Formats: sequence, structure tokens, C-alpha cells
Amino acid sequence: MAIKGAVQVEIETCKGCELCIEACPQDTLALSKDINKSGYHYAVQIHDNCTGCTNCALVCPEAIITVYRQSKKKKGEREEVARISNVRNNVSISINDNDN
Amino acid sequence: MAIKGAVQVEIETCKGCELCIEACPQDTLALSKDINKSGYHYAVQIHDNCTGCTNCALVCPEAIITVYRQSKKKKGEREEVARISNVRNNVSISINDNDN
Amino acid sequence: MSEILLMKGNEAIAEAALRAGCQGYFGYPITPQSEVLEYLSQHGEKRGMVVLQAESEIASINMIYGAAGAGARVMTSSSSPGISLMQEGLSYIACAELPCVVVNINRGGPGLGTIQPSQGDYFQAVKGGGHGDYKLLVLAPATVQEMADLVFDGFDLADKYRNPVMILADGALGQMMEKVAFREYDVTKREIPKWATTGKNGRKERNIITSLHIKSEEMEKVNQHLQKKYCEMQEHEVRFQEVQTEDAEYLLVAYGLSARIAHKSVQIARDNGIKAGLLRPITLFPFPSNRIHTLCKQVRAVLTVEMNAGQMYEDVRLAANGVVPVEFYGRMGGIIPSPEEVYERLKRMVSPESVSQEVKI
Amino acid sequence: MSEILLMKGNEAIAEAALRAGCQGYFGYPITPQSEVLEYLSQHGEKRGMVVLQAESEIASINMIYGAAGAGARVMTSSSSPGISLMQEGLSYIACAELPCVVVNINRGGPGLGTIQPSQGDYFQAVKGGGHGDYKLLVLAPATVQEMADLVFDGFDLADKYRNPVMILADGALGQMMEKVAFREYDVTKREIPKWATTGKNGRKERNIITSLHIKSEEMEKVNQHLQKKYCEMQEHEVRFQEVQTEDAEYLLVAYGLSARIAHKSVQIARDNGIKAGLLRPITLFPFPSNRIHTLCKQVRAVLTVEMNAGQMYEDVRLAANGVVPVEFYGRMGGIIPSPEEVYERLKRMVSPESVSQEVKI
Amino acid sequence: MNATAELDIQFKDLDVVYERPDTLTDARLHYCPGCGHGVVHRLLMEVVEELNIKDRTIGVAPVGCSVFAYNYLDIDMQEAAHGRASAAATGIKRVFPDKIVFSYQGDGDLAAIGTAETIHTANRGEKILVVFINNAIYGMTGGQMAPTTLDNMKTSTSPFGRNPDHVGHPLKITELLAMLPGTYYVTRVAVNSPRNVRIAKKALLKSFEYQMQGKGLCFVEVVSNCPSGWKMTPVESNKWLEENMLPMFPLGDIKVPSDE
Amino acid sequence: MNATAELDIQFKDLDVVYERPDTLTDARLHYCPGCGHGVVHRLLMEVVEELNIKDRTIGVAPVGCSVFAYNYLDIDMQEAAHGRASAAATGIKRVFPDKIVFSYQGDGDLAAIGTAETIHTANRGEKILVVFINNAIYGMTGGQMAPTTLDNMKTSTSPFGRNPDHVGHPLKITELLAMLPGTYYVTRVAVNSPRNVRIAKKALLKSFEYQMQGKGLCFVEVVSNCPSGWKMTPVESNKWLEENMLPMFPLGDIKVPSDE
Amino acid sequence: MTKKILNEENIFAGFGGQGVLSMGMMLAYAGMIENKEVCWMPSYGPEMRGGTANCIVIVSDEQISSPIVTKFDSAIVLNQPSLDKFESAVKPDGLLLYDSTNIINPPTREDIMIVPIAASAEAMKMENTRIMNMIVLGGLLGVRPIVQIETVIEALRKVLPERHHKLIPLNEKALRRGMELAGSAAVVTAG
Amino acid sequence: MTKKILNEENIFAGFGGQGVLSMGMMLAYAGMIENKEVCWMPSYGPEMRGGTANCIVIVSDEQISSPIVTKFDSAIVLNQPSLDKFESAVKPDGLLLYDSTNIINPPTREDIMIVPIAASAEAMKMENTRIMNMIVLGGLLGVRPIVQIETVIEALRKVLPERHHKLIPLNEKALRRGMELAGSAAVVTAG
Ligand SMILES: Cc1ncc(C[n+]2csc(CCOP(=O)(O)OP(=O)(O)O)c2C)c(N)n1
Ligand SMILES: Cc1ncc(C[n+]2csc(CCOP(=O)(O)OP(=O)(O)O)c2C)c(N)n1
Ligand code: SF4
Ligand code: SF4
Ligand code: SF4
Ligand code: SF4
Ligand code: SF4
Ligand code: SF4
Ligand SMILES: [Mg+2]
Ligand SMILES: [Mg+2]
Repeated sequence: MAIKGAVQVEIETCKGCELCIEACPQDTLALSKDINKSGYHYAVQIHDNCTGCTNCALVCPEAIITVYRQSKKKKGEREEVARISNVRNNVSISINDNDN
Repeated sequence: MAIKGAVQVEIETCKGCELCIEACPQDTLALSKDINKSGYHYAVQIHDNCTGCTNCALVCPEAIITVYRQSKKKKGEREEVARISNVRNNVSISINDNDN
Repeated sequence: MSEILLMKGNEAIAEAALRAGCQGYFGYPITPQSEVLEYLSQHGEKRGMVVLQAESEIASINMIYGAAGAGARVMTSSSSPGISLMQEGLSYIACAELPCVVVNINRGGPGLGTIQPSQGDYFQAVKGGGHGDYKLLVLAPATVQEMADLVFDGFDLADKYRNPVMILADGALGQMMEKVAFREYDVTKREIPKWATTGKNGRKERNIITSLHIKSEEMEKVNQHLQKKYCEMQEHEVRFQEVQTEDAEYLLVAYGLSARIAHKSVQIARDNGIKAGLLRPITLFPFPSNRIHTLCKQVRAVLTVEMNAGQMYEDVRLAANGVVPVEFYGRMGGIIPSPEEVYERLKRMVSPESVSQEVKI
Repeated sequence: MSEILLMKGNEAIAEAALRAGCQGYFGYPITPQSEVLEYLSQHGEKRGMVVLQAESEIASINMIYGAAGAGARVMTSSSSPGISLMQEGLSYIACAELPCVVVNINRGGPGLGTIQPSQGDYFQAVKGGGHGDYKLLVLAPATVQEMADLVFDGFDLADKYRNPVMILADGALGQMMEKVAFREYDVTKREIPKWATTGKNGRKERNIITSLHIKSEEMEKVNQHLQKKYCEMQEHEVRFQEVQTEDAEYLLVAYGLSARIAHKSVQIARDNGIKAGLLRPITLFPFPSNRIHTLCKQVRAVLTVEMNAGQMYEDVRLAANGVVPVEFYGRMGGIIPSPEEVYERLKRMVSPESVSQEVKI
Repeated sequence: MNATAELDIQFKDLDVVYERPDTLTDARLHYCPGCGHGVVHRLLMEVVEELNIKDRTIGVAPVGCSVFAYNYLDIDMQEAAHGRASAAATGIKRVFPDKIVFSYQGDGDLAAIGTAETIHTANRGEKILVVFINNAIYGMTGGQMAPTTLDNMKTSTSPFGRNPDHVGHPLKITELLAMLPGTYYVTRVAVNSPRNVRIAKKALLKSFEYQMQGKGLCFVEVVSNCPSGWKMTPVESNKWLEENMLPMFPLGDIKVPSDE
Repeated sequence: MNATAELDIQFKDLDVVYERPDTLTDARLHYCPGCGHGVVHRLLMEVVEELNIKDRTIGVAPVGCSVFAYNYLDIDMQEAAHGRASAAATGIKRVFPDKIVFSYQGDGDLAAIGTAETIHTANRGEKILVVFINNAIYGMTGGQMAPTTLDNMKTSTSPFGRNPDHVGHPLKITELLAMLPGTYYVTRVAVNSPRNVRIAKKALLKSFEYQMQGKGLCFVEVVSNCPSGWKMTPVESNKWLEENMLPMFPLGDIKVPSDE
Repeated sequence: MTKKILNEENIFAGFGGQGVLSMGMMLAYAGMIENKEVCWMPSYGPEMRGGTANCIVIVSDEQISSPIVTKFDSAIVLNQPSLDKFESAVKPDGLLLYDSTNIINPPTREDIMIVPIAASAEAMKMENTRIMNMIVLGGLLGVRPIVQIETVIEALRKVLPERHHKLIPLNEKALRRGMELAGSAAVVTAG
Repeated sequence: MTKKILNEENIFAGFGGQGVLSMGMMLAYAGMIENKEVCWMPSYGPEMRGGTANCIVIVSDEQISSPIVTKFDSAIVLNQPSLDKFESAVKPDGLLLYDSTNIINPPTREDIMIVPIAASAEAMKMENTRIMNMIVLGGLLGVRPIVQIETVIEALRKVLPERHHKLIPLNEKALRRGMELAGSAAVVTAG
């Protein structure tokens, strides 16, 4: 099944506040087990059930979530997505479900 | 006919604002033609129709009107009236009806 | 120069502000300077100036902050207690380096005091009544003509140094009428400064007006920059007037109204064979210390005359630096000394047996 | 002396106020002194002190006016921008002669500046940031122990002279912890002053607290009375500490935290064969001018050390009155100088070829 | 028309039914002829006298025409900085809660420069009385616009009439204060007629009584005149007040105690 | 429970539906994790971007946690003295009425020390937007009581809980402002949920639009959190906000334009 | 008495509302028109109506240093308190001119010129109490021709708003009447 | 290394929230109990949460003049930025003690004593991350016996509110564990 949506989080800027996690109706997100340079566990997408509803991005105080959705345009009409630098992309992520 | 009421104005303190005159339902008061030491025409009682209603005293900003009323007590029971110094009492007064 | 008019000092300030292209005036009534706001309420709007009666002096000075920060030429005015309320705002404005003119028509303090004229706010104006190391550029007019002239100069100096300029005059100067002629002044010359928050309007970098530098290292740099600027003012902007100092053996130092009184005292002294002279600082900061120091080497003694308990007196003593005795004559609480009493004080200083040895420390 | 405690300077002030029988505290939060209000919010009420967080510093100082005028022993505290907002109120309090203690935990200015420690408010405290001729009695602690001690003394002095007392300390002194022991203090000794507006309560004459004297003659009398009082303070209340001044050839003058740093610099200097000494003013007004003048005659040069651009420096120069060169070393913007850099500056002054001839004017 | 009259009244047959309260000093008021400040001063002192609280009442005068109020009220008084009378009153009442404390403030003082202190004193529910003399102008400084100046009203700083597009409409601060839970009793009175004077006195009386009972803040706005500032005779000013001020500032209780 | 997941998403097949607005700078926010200030910053800049007014918008930052707002908003900005942001904004707007001006202020800034400026800016009907971040606490100075601190709420200066007998009840300044004729649009929003964020954005959008049309003062209160000051996790704080703040500060429009 | 170099230091004093300040101002204005140096210094009272008012007016051929003087060439006083206050402040050989209508205790100095004018009474006669001050000013100029009457009238024309220009003839009449009165006044002392 | 007259100037540095300030405070408190002169000086950051925190603690037999020192006898650092900042500020022959769990680039100086302690890891093992700072403090006291461990525990008893006294045994354990760790630590350099 082609995914409907996806998110990217700027890992180094994330403060692990979990508001995005709380806001996601799909439980798509979770905190990583790793910490970033500032010492925070950061949010990551752990399931491919994202609908691209943007809820997570709306509540993120750091404005670091980019939300994608399956294009309604046909292939070729689509523009290339720009803002995917500055995030650790497609890495294997350890998720830490503990509150801390 | 015995008078019902009367007022005394501290002439030297009066500023001739005429609020007492305006407030008197009996038209008992008027401004003098003379001026006091401060240069004001002062209020005086010109008719003996005062009812002692205290209206004039109520509106006087200088708190210089003493209002008297016919005693309900019998003679002998009455106390002597104290605060009549500091007013020019029972003098022949020239009244100036002009607004100025 | 245009037509000669008869005007109150306060009105001259207001009219000069209009002619100097002042774009905004924000103020709150207080005696003896309410005429500034009243005059501008009458004439400002139709001549294109924004005039707003604020809810307080604190609001006024912070409106000035905003409008000056956005690049407008602006002015406020008040008198002693109202100026005290502006001290936080003035410290912010000085640190954010915003040009503006602030007028203090000094009345007798401390506290509510009296509305009579005084020079009791010298320290506040010159040493800094607000917190931190900053300086206002302080101009002290002595005539109604100067009340007008120093407004023009004040706006120019404010722009030149990005610094608040205070015009410090006592209540009598605000209330008295004299002849005044307003200079021709080309208001179109002034442009909105590049640093102003006008909206980015195509600019790449945004402009920010702030006085916050949370890191000490940065804040120290800001302070050093400010201090450098103040040194430059000290070098280039000192102004004063001298009267018969060439051969003076006794020097009077006084500013504003006191200087005019001292001027007459000098005349009386000369009439009585005493070689007196007068130095009148026009800029209180920067202070004419060097010139006073030079004169100190020439004279036998210095008398500072003020309508206060001895404030500029300290700056005169600092300038003298011990080379000559410096004495003080002052009246307080709104009393203006007469030329005669100043002369009497001068005579006491001159006759050696009575020269006071006391140095007020 | 009671038990020895480890406390922040701010807490020591709060605790001392409680023990000194302070009846009311009114204040508004600001770093680096919010601990005073916080400590008192915790402990004040149950120990019988009225503690109220006001809506602003302006409200605070005017609540102080009211409560002090009614005869209560009261205190407020703030830091630089907040103290600037109190200048009108302080001028009123000084003129109405109300005893109270006002604490300024000085941070780096001007403007919003930084929250790091500074001594940039010396002029404001000592010369009078408000309008008119008035003086605060200004106490400058250098240790947490003194933060406590000077609160007790401050209240007593305030009562003695019917004058506001300012405790001026930098942010580091407020934030650091040291040992402190609180003196025994008999709070019952203080009576409600006779002049206070307590309600007439049988008194024939009513009591009035005012700073308004609309007639110049009266206002001048009030001013003369105040000036006389300030002279008395100058005569009786000067306090300072000396370190190794007996044989000193170089004198350091510094107050508060700077003095502790200068103290260490003196030790370094002595270790390096330079006969340095330190005078630490504890009262900034009245200033130890006479003692400094005397020492000036003994030493070769004076170095003033401050965390500002040179403020007390002027008072030191006034005291020196030209008998010896006075130099200055300062850091700004929240930077605390290190003992080593002060020593380096001292060395420059000592080695004659590099002695700066400039006199900052 | 000039008339001459001779009245010879035998005062000793009469009882005094109204006289100057003893709690007013003998000092001559410095107010302009017909100024409402004098009436309010008198009422305050009558109430203080009647409640027998002269010995424990402390008043706070503002900066405004009534800056000298302490010269007239024979009680202990303080003169506070412009706009800060309620803060000073708070200071007094907090340290000495048994005292009866009131502040007395003009519209410039209370509703312009002192707005923050007014709002917060009320919001905290300080147990004091605030008397607010609204004469729609800055009397003392010579007739400048006040926050309560009426639309189109001319003053020295609104020489073409108050322009609401420029400076907004009159600030009805009393209505705002009534909304705050901290206020206990909020009312608006006037002293332009005998009837209104009587009502005003009652409001002051109630307020002091509430304070004696330890209730929260009482706020009495007195719509007053300023013949000098308004450039009218006193009689004209009271008429103008009735016709222009009262429609904007209607008289009556705005908030009455909920626990009564 | 720890889980490990591997997701390999082909972003190039997807369209961006939400991204950081360009009008935010790249600077990392200094706010505590989960603090609502960040959300409001973003919304403001989204609206400025959408309305294409970036080039003529000037913001005024307060003293409070958002003192550094100018580091994040890529527009011209001023940092005003504590409580005076609305006065500074007035100054700007008055001299340059064509600019779009807003102030951004916390509850201490706007409703304590700045009360007078707030009320009078509103009463004059200054044509600006005032954004009011109500987090019921002084965040920046370390969690002291604010005018909007809830009854019984513990802060560092109300360690036993806010005692309304002592300091009064929370000040609902927004309701007061709505009463002033000078305010054009007054609303209360929150940013604690996606839905509320959407509503908040709309309120900001409307306000800027009104300003572009030259209408009077718009006032947007944002009920926000302060996880640090409240001593909660961000998630807890948003829940606490919902349960405790909103009953006291109910969301919704308080005053809507009468001429629409 | 008239110096070559004109330097006239005058004080005008009376009740607030008697037109003391504007009388002084008209003199200053006229001086300015005649190209003299002028200075008008009010003693501004408490921030309130009523009470006494006074102003110092200096008209001089030379630059005016101190606007504050304690001894006057002329004192023009309109009520008793002002007379009591300023009689002693007149320089020897100076002038004391007063409104005799309002003053009960006349001045007593013998070393100065004393000129009483019944200005208020005269103004009543002229049926406009407002012009009392112009009568007094006319009186002063009658004794000390500091400026020309014509210049005062020119000054009035400049100062008064157009709509009040109809009052100028009345003012002129008052000025001239004052001059006459002063001329014929019983000069009590001429030291 | 131990002077006759004790005068220890220490800096404690790390992230806010790591307990850096309270660790220093406990040392100061203990010093006070042992009748020494003490001074604890925090470097207080912006009025906001997070960021780095540090404090200078001086424990001395003599009166402390300057509370500000730029060179330290010991630096105790709990994160990388602090290590980077303070490594150079240790006096020659001084001590640099750090939490090796959190630090990637270890110190490089060769003229000082360097003691790494895996305090965070150890705290995890002890199932309470809050006591990390006590492990570090124990470590410090292991190397530099500025005060007795027992005194620190006495200090804890005084400082902690009663309801937290149940935590004291755990703290004691942490202190002692730190001491052990420091004892056995691979001292990288002893200059
Ligand atoms: C800080 C300060 N600002 C301004 C003034 C000047 N001032 C004195 S009274 C007053 C306003 C008086 O108006 P109001 O409060 O309405 O009282 P009123 O005279 O009308 O009774 C002003 C602005 C002052 N004394 N202090
Ligand atoms: C004149 C002045 N007083 C006090 C302060 C200290 N101060 C800084 S921010 C602040 C309050 C912050 O609270 P709020 O406005 O609610 O903003 P928040 O931090 O909660 O967003 C205070 C009191 C100051 N900087 N200036
Ligand atoms: S876009 Fe919606 S579904 Fe996707 S992660 Fe965000 S909140 Fe969850
Ligand atoms: S809301 Fe933003 S900052 Fe918070 S955890 Fe999610 S991505 Fe990180
Ligand atoms: S008491 Fe009544 S009737 Fe008598 S004079 Fe006064 S108002 Fe008139
Ligand atoms: S009301 Fe009083 S002051 Fe006015 S005229 Fe009557 S008596 Fe005189
Ligand atoms: S100016 Fe107005 S308020 Fe003041 S005393 Fe005169 S009439 Fe009353
Ligand atoms: S202290 Fe509170 S308001 Fe400030 S940044 Fe942190 S969470 Fe936000
Ligand atoms: Mg008024
Ligand atoms: Mg807040």
C-alpha cells in the first residue's frame, strides 16, 4: 500500500516535548532513545500510518516538523521536495517509550 | 409671623459662587453688592422665608452656611447657638442681583 | 532668520520642534511646561506633526522609544517629577541608541516640591538618573532664543550621535517671554535612518531595536561603544559662552537662568572694580572641563552659581582639580538668586579674610 | 550572634529584614533579586510580616511611601531597571523624610542590558537619580554577612535620620552563598514615630506626610533642612574598611564585590613587592572623602576599581582634589574583573613610564 | 436690579440644623468658586464625624487640585505622588489593617497616570475607600484633556474638541472596576444638587461602614464640575454637568454588595 | 518498553503540506521544551507570510520569556521596556500609520506593570494588534505569581497557593478591554491542541486583515502553558491548561466587529 | 530721569483676573515692535485659579542679562497686597503707579514718584471693566514714555485675533484716558 | 599537594538540571559545618530554563577575599561544553574530574590530574539518575579530601526537608560509590 503521508523532524532542534506525539491521532510518532546534541530525546516517525493531517506540525513549538502527503498531482507534475536537509533521514531509529 | 428658618453665611470666606442661591427653593438668598476682602460678592439672606431646608448648605463648597430652624424644643430646653462668630451678623446688606 | 516674535520659552520650543520637522510629540501635562503640549495640540496636526497626549510620562517616553526606533524625529517634554518617571525609558533609549529630544523644564524638588523654577535636576540629567552607564547630551539654554535654537541643534545632534538629547531649562525660562527668531531649516534633508525598524521593505537583514545583550561579553562591547561615543561628544560638541574672562581674576560658572543672573553680577562686580568673568556651559554634558581648567590657572578663585544645593559645582571642582579654590552659591526650592546677592557672595570670596576655606566634600 | 547559616545574599537580606522587625515588604520580581520576595513570601506571613507582590516597582515604592508614612518599618527591593522606575517615588520619600530600606541588586545596564552583576547604578544611588536635591544614605555590602548586617543598620539609620536608606549590591552578592550569622536585635525597641499618620488617636494636631511646599520660601527651608541632615550624615555616619593602608604607596579604592577582588589584587601586589593598600567605602553616601584625601597625601597614586565606566571614580577624584593622580580600572556589562587583571592595571600605574597622564574629565 | 434688604433675625430662638463639621479645619479652601471638591471634602468629614472614626482614619490626597486636601480635613493625611494614592493607601492599610483608609483622586490621577494602581488596588480587593472625583478635565494644570473628557469637549489640549478617532472615547473606569471581583461596592454619585449631595453622602457613609466591617474595596465616583477648566460660572457648570456629563456617566449604584 | 522501527519513506513521491514558514529565522528557540511561545511565533509568521506583509510589519517584543522574539521572527522588531510594548507600538503606528504593527506581551508585562499602557492603548483605539500570552505565571523570572495566576495555584511567590483574600482573583483583563469602545476585535484562543491552533491562527489572520483595513485595536489573548513554571511536562501542562485555565479563561470571541 | 540708554525694569502686580499679565505683555510686545530688547517674566502661582499675579517687564536698548530684578524703575500695582509687597521694591526716584479705586492704604514712601489712578472706577464709567488694565498701562506710558501709545495699539492689532479687532478702538480710548489721568494725577511725591 | 592552610577553589559545571549547583552547595555547606570559610558563587544564566550552569565553590581556612577566581584547584565537569570551557582554567597540578558517560572528547592537558568517572552510567545502575551529582561529589572528595563524607551527609540532613530524609542513605551510598570510583579511576595524567 502506498503511504498517505509522512513527516520529517529536524532532529537536532527537537526538544522532545512530545506534544506532537500527543497530538497525532494515528500514534505515528514516538521519542527516540538516542539523544541529540542538546541532550534531548527527539521525535521520530515510527509507523507508516501517517495521514498527513498536520496535527503534529501544528502543535510543535519549534516549527520543525515538515508534513508530506501523497501527491494528488500526477508524476512529472510534482515539484521536487525541498526542505529535507537538516534532518537525519531514513536512519534506523531506536524508540524510547518511557516518559522522561 | 415667627420665621421658620434662617441661614448665616461666613461672609469673608464666601466666594460668591451662587450655588446656594440656585439651590434655594425659596429664593431666600442673593449675592451682595459689596465685596469681601478677597474681592468676592458674597451670599446673603434677603428674605425671611427660609424654611431651614438646608439645601443651600448642602451645595455650598466652602461649608460656610449654618442653617437654623425654629426650635421644636420649648424655651429653656434650647442650647445656645455657638457658631455665629466669624460672620457679619444682622447688618444692612446691599444686594447685587447681577450675574458677575 | 525669519520674523521676530515674542514668545514664551515653552512655546518657542514647540514652534522650533515644528520647524525642525519633528514628526511626533508625545507628552503629559505638568506645570511649568504644559504649554509645549498645548501649543502643539493647537498647531501640530495641521502642520503635519503627530501630537498625542499620553496617559503618563512613562507611556510618553516609551512612545518616543517606539517612534524614534521606527526612524521618526520625535520629542517629549515634562518637568522634574515627570522626568524622574522617564528614567527607565531614557536608559533604554540611550542603550538602544535612539535619537530624540527630551525637554525638562526643571521645577523645585525633591518630591512634589514646588512649581517654581529650579536647577535641581542637573545630576539626574548629567550623571544619569537611570540605571547603568549612559549619557544624555544635555543642552542648557539661557534665553528664549536659545530655547528655540537648541531644539534645532538638539535634533541634529541626536541624529549625529544616535543619542537622546536633553534640553534642560528651569521653569522661568519656560514661562518667560522674549524675542525669538526661528532659523531657516531644511526639513527635507533628514532621511529615515538605515537602522530604523520601518518594516524590512526589501532589505535582506531585518532591523532590530533592542537594549538587551544578555551575554556579558556582548554587553561590555555595547558599553565600550557607548563610552567611545561619549568621548567623541566630549571632543567635538562642548559649547560654552564666556563673558569678560580675558582678564578675569574671579571666575563665575553658571548655566541657564543662573548664568544670566551671574552675568549681571559680573557687571556689578566690574562696576565695583572686581575683575570678574563668567563661563556659561551650554552643553552640560559634554562639560567644558578643559576650558574651565585652563581658566582656573588664570584666576584666583571660582564661584559656581546654581539654583540648587551644588550639583554642577562638582563638575567644576573636577575641572579645577585643586588648582584654585572653588566655591558655591545656590538658592533652592524655586528661589531665583538676585544678581546683587550673587555679587555679595562674590565679594566675600574676594576679600581674603572671609574666603571660606571649606571645600564641600 | 545566633547560629551560623549558609545563605544567598538575597536570602540574607530577607531574613535580616524579618529579624529587624520589618513590618511590610512590597516588591516586584526581577532577576537577580527575586529571592528576596520569594523568601519573604515563604516565611514572612507566618512571622508577622506583611508581604505583598505589587503590580510594579512604581506601586511598590508608593506602597512603601504609604506604609512608612504610617509609621511602619518597611522595605522594598529590586534591580536596576526596577530601581529606575522608583526614582520619582524615592524623591518623594526623601523629601517627605520617610524612613525605609530600598535594596538595589545592581545588574548590567543601561537598558534591559544583562542580568549579570554590575556597579553601574552608583551615580543613580549616590548623586540622586530622581529630581531635586536629595540624598539616599547608601550602604554597600561586600559579603553575605554584610548583606545581613547592613539591613539592621539600614533600618536604624533610616529611623535616626528619617531618610530612605539604599543597600546597593551587585547581582553576584545577591546570588552567592556564604556564611552568615544574624545579630540579636530587639525589635520591641522601635516605636511608631510621633510624626506618623496613624490616625489622630487623641492627638490634637494632625500628622501630615507631604513633599509639597508650593511657596518657594518654604520649599527652600525644607531643602535647607535636608541639606543640614545630609551634612550630619557626612559628619557621623561615614564608614569604610582599610586593608594594609598604613604603609601603602598605592591606594586602591573599591566597594562591594570589586573591593573583594581588589583585596586579592592587593595581596598579589604585596607578594610582588608593591606596597598596595585598599580603602573600601561601606557608605557610598556619605562618602569617606576626608579619609581618602588624607591617604592621597601619603600615596603615590590611586586606582579606583569598579564594575562600571567610572562613577565612584569622580568622588575619589573630588576627594583627592588634585594632590595625587587618580586612575580608573573598570569592567562593564556584567563582567567581573579578576584580581589578576586589576593587579596588571596596578602594575601599569606603578611603573612610571606607563603611568597614564590622562585625567578623565 | 439692585435691592436692599434688612433682615433682623433672632438666631437664639432657632436650632442649628446644619453647620460646618468640626472635622474640617478652619483653613480657607483654595478651590475656585463653586468647585465640587469642597462639597466632597465636607461630606467626607461629616461622615467621619458621624461614624466617630476621626481618630483612626487616614486619608491620602492625590496630585490634582485636591493636592492640598490635607489642609482642610482635620485627620491624619498623606499626600501621594501623582496617580499613586491608591498604592500609598494600600501600603497604609496593609500594615495597619485596623485603620480606616481612603484615597481621594481626580480623573487624571486615578484614570490616566494611575490606571495600573487603580485597577490592581481594586483587583486585590484592598479594604479601603477610593473616592474618585471625575470632572472630565485636569483642573490643577490648567484645563487639559482627561481620560474622562467628553467627546468633542474642548480643553487646552483638545482645542478643537476631543476627537474620539484620535484619542478614543471617555474612559468609564468605574464600570471596569465594578467587573473586578475585588470591588465590594461601586457607585456613581454627583454633588451638583441638594438631592445628589444627600445621595453622595449616603454612599460615602456606606463605604466607611463597609470598611469598618472589613469588607472589600469601595469605590465612589463623584461626577463633579470644574468651572474654571470648563470656562463657565459655577451655576452653568452644574447645569452643563447634568446635561452632558450624566448621560455619559449615569448616576447610581453599579455594584452592590452581594452578601448583604 | 523500547521498540525499534525502520521506516523507509520515499519523500519524493509526496507533496509538502506543512513546513516551517520562511518568515521564521533559522535560530533555535530558547524556550523550554513544549512552551507555547514557539507555536504563537510560528502562527504569527505564517499569517504575515500569507498576507504578504512581511515588508511592512513591525513587531514589538516584551520583557518576559519572549524578550528574544526578535531573534526568531524575520521582520523588523523592537524590544520594549517591561510592560511598555503597547506604548512603543503606539509610537510606531502613530508616526507611520501605513505600517502593520503588533505587540507581543506576557501576562506580567501586559496585565501587571503594563496595565495602564494596555488599557489606554485599547481605549484610544490604536490601530494595532496586541497579542497577549497568558500563561498565568512570570516565566522568565522563574515562576512568580502573575495577575492571571489561578486561585490556589502555587508559584514561587505564592508558595501556599494564590490566596484571593490576600491578592485577589485572577485579573481577566481581556474582558475589561472588550468593554472599551476603542477595541475592535477581542478574542481568546489557545494553542494546546491542533484544533485550537487552527482557531488561533484564524484570529491572528483576522486581526492583521482588520489592521490592513484601518480598523481599531485587535486583541488576541492566547491562553498558553509554562511547563517550567508550572513544574509539569509539556503534555501535562496542556492537559492542566484545558482543565484549569480554560474554565477561568474561556475560549472564544469576546467582541466581534460591529460593522461587519 | 530719562536715561540716554533706555533700560526700564517694571513690575506689574494685582489679583489674578485683573489683566496684570496681559498688560505687561502688551508693553513687552510694543517694546519689541520698537526694536528694543524685551523680557516678560511672570511669577506663575500654584497650579490653580485666583490669588495674586505679577510679572516683571524689562524694556531695554541693550541685551538683557538678568530677567530677574529686585528693584524696579516702576511698580504698577492693582490691589492692596501687591502695593504692600512692592512699594519698597521701587528704586529711589522710581515710579509707583496704582489703581486708587482698589487700594485703601496708600503708599507712604517719599523718595519715589507716586501716581494714583482711579482706573477701576474709570473702567466702570467706560462700561467695560476689562479695559481697566489698559487705562493703567496708558497711565504708565503717560509718566514714563517707554514706548509709544501707537505702538501698543499696533501690538494689540497683532496679538488680538481678528474677531476681536473691533475692541481696539475701545482699548485705544482706555490707553489715552489713562495717559490723561496720569498727567493730571495728584502726584503725591516726586523725590 | 595538600597545603597546610586549606584553600580550595573549585568549579562545578554542566547542563542545568544535572544538579551542578546543588553539588557545589553541598560542598560549601559541609565546609561550613567543618568551620571553614566558604563561598558558593553561581554563574546565573539568562532568566530561562536550560542551558549550562556552573558554580565556583571556595573552601578555605582563611577569610575569602575574591569570590571570583579564574584558575581553579579542581574543575568538576559534567558535559562536553563545560569540559571544553574549563579544561584550560585548571591550575597546573590541579584536578579535572569529569563524567565520562557524557563526554565524547576527553581532556588533553598533561600538567593536571584527570579523573574520569562514569557517574551517569553508575547512577543508572543505582536506578536513580538524580544521584549522579553525589557520585561525582564523592569522587571529588576521594581525590581531594576537602571535607569529610560524613560532613556532607550531615549537611544533607540539614538541608533536605524532613520528608526527603529517607533519601539520605541513597545519597550516602552514591557519595561512597563515587569515592571508590575515583580511587580506582584511570587517572589519565598526574602532572
Ligand atoms: C508625575 C507627574 N506628572 C504630572 C504632574 C502634573 N499634574 C498635576 S495635577 C495633574 C492632573 C490633575 O487632574 P485631575 O487628577 O483630574 O485632578 P483635578 O485637578 O481635575 O481635580 C497633573 C497632570 C505631576 N504633578 N506629576
Ligand atoms: C522594570 C522591570 N521590572 C521587572 C523586570 C523583571 N521581569 C522580567 S520578565 C518579567 C515577567 C515575565 O512574565 P510575563 O510577562 O508573564 O512573561 P512570560 O515570561 O511568562 O512569558 C519580569 C517581572 C524587568 N525586566 N524590568
Ligand atoms: S501528520 Fe498527522 S498522522 Fe502524520 S504524524 Fe503528524 S499528526 Fe500523525
Ligand atoms: S513537538 Fe516538536 S519539539 Fe516537541 S517533540 Fe515533537 S518535534 Fe520535537
Ligand atoms: S435653608 Fe433652604 S430655604 Fe433656607 S436659605 Fe437655605 S435653601 Fe433657602
Ligand atoms: S454656596 Fe457658599 S461660597 Fe457659594 S455663594 Fe453660597 S455661601 Fe458663598
Ligand atoms: S481648577 Fe477646576 S477642579 Fe480645580 S479648583 Fe478650580 S474649579 Fe475646582
Ligand atoms: S519559563 Fe515558561 S514561558 Fe518561559 S520559556 Fe519556559 S515554559 Fe515558556
Ligand atoms: Mg480632574
Ligand atoms: Mg507569563
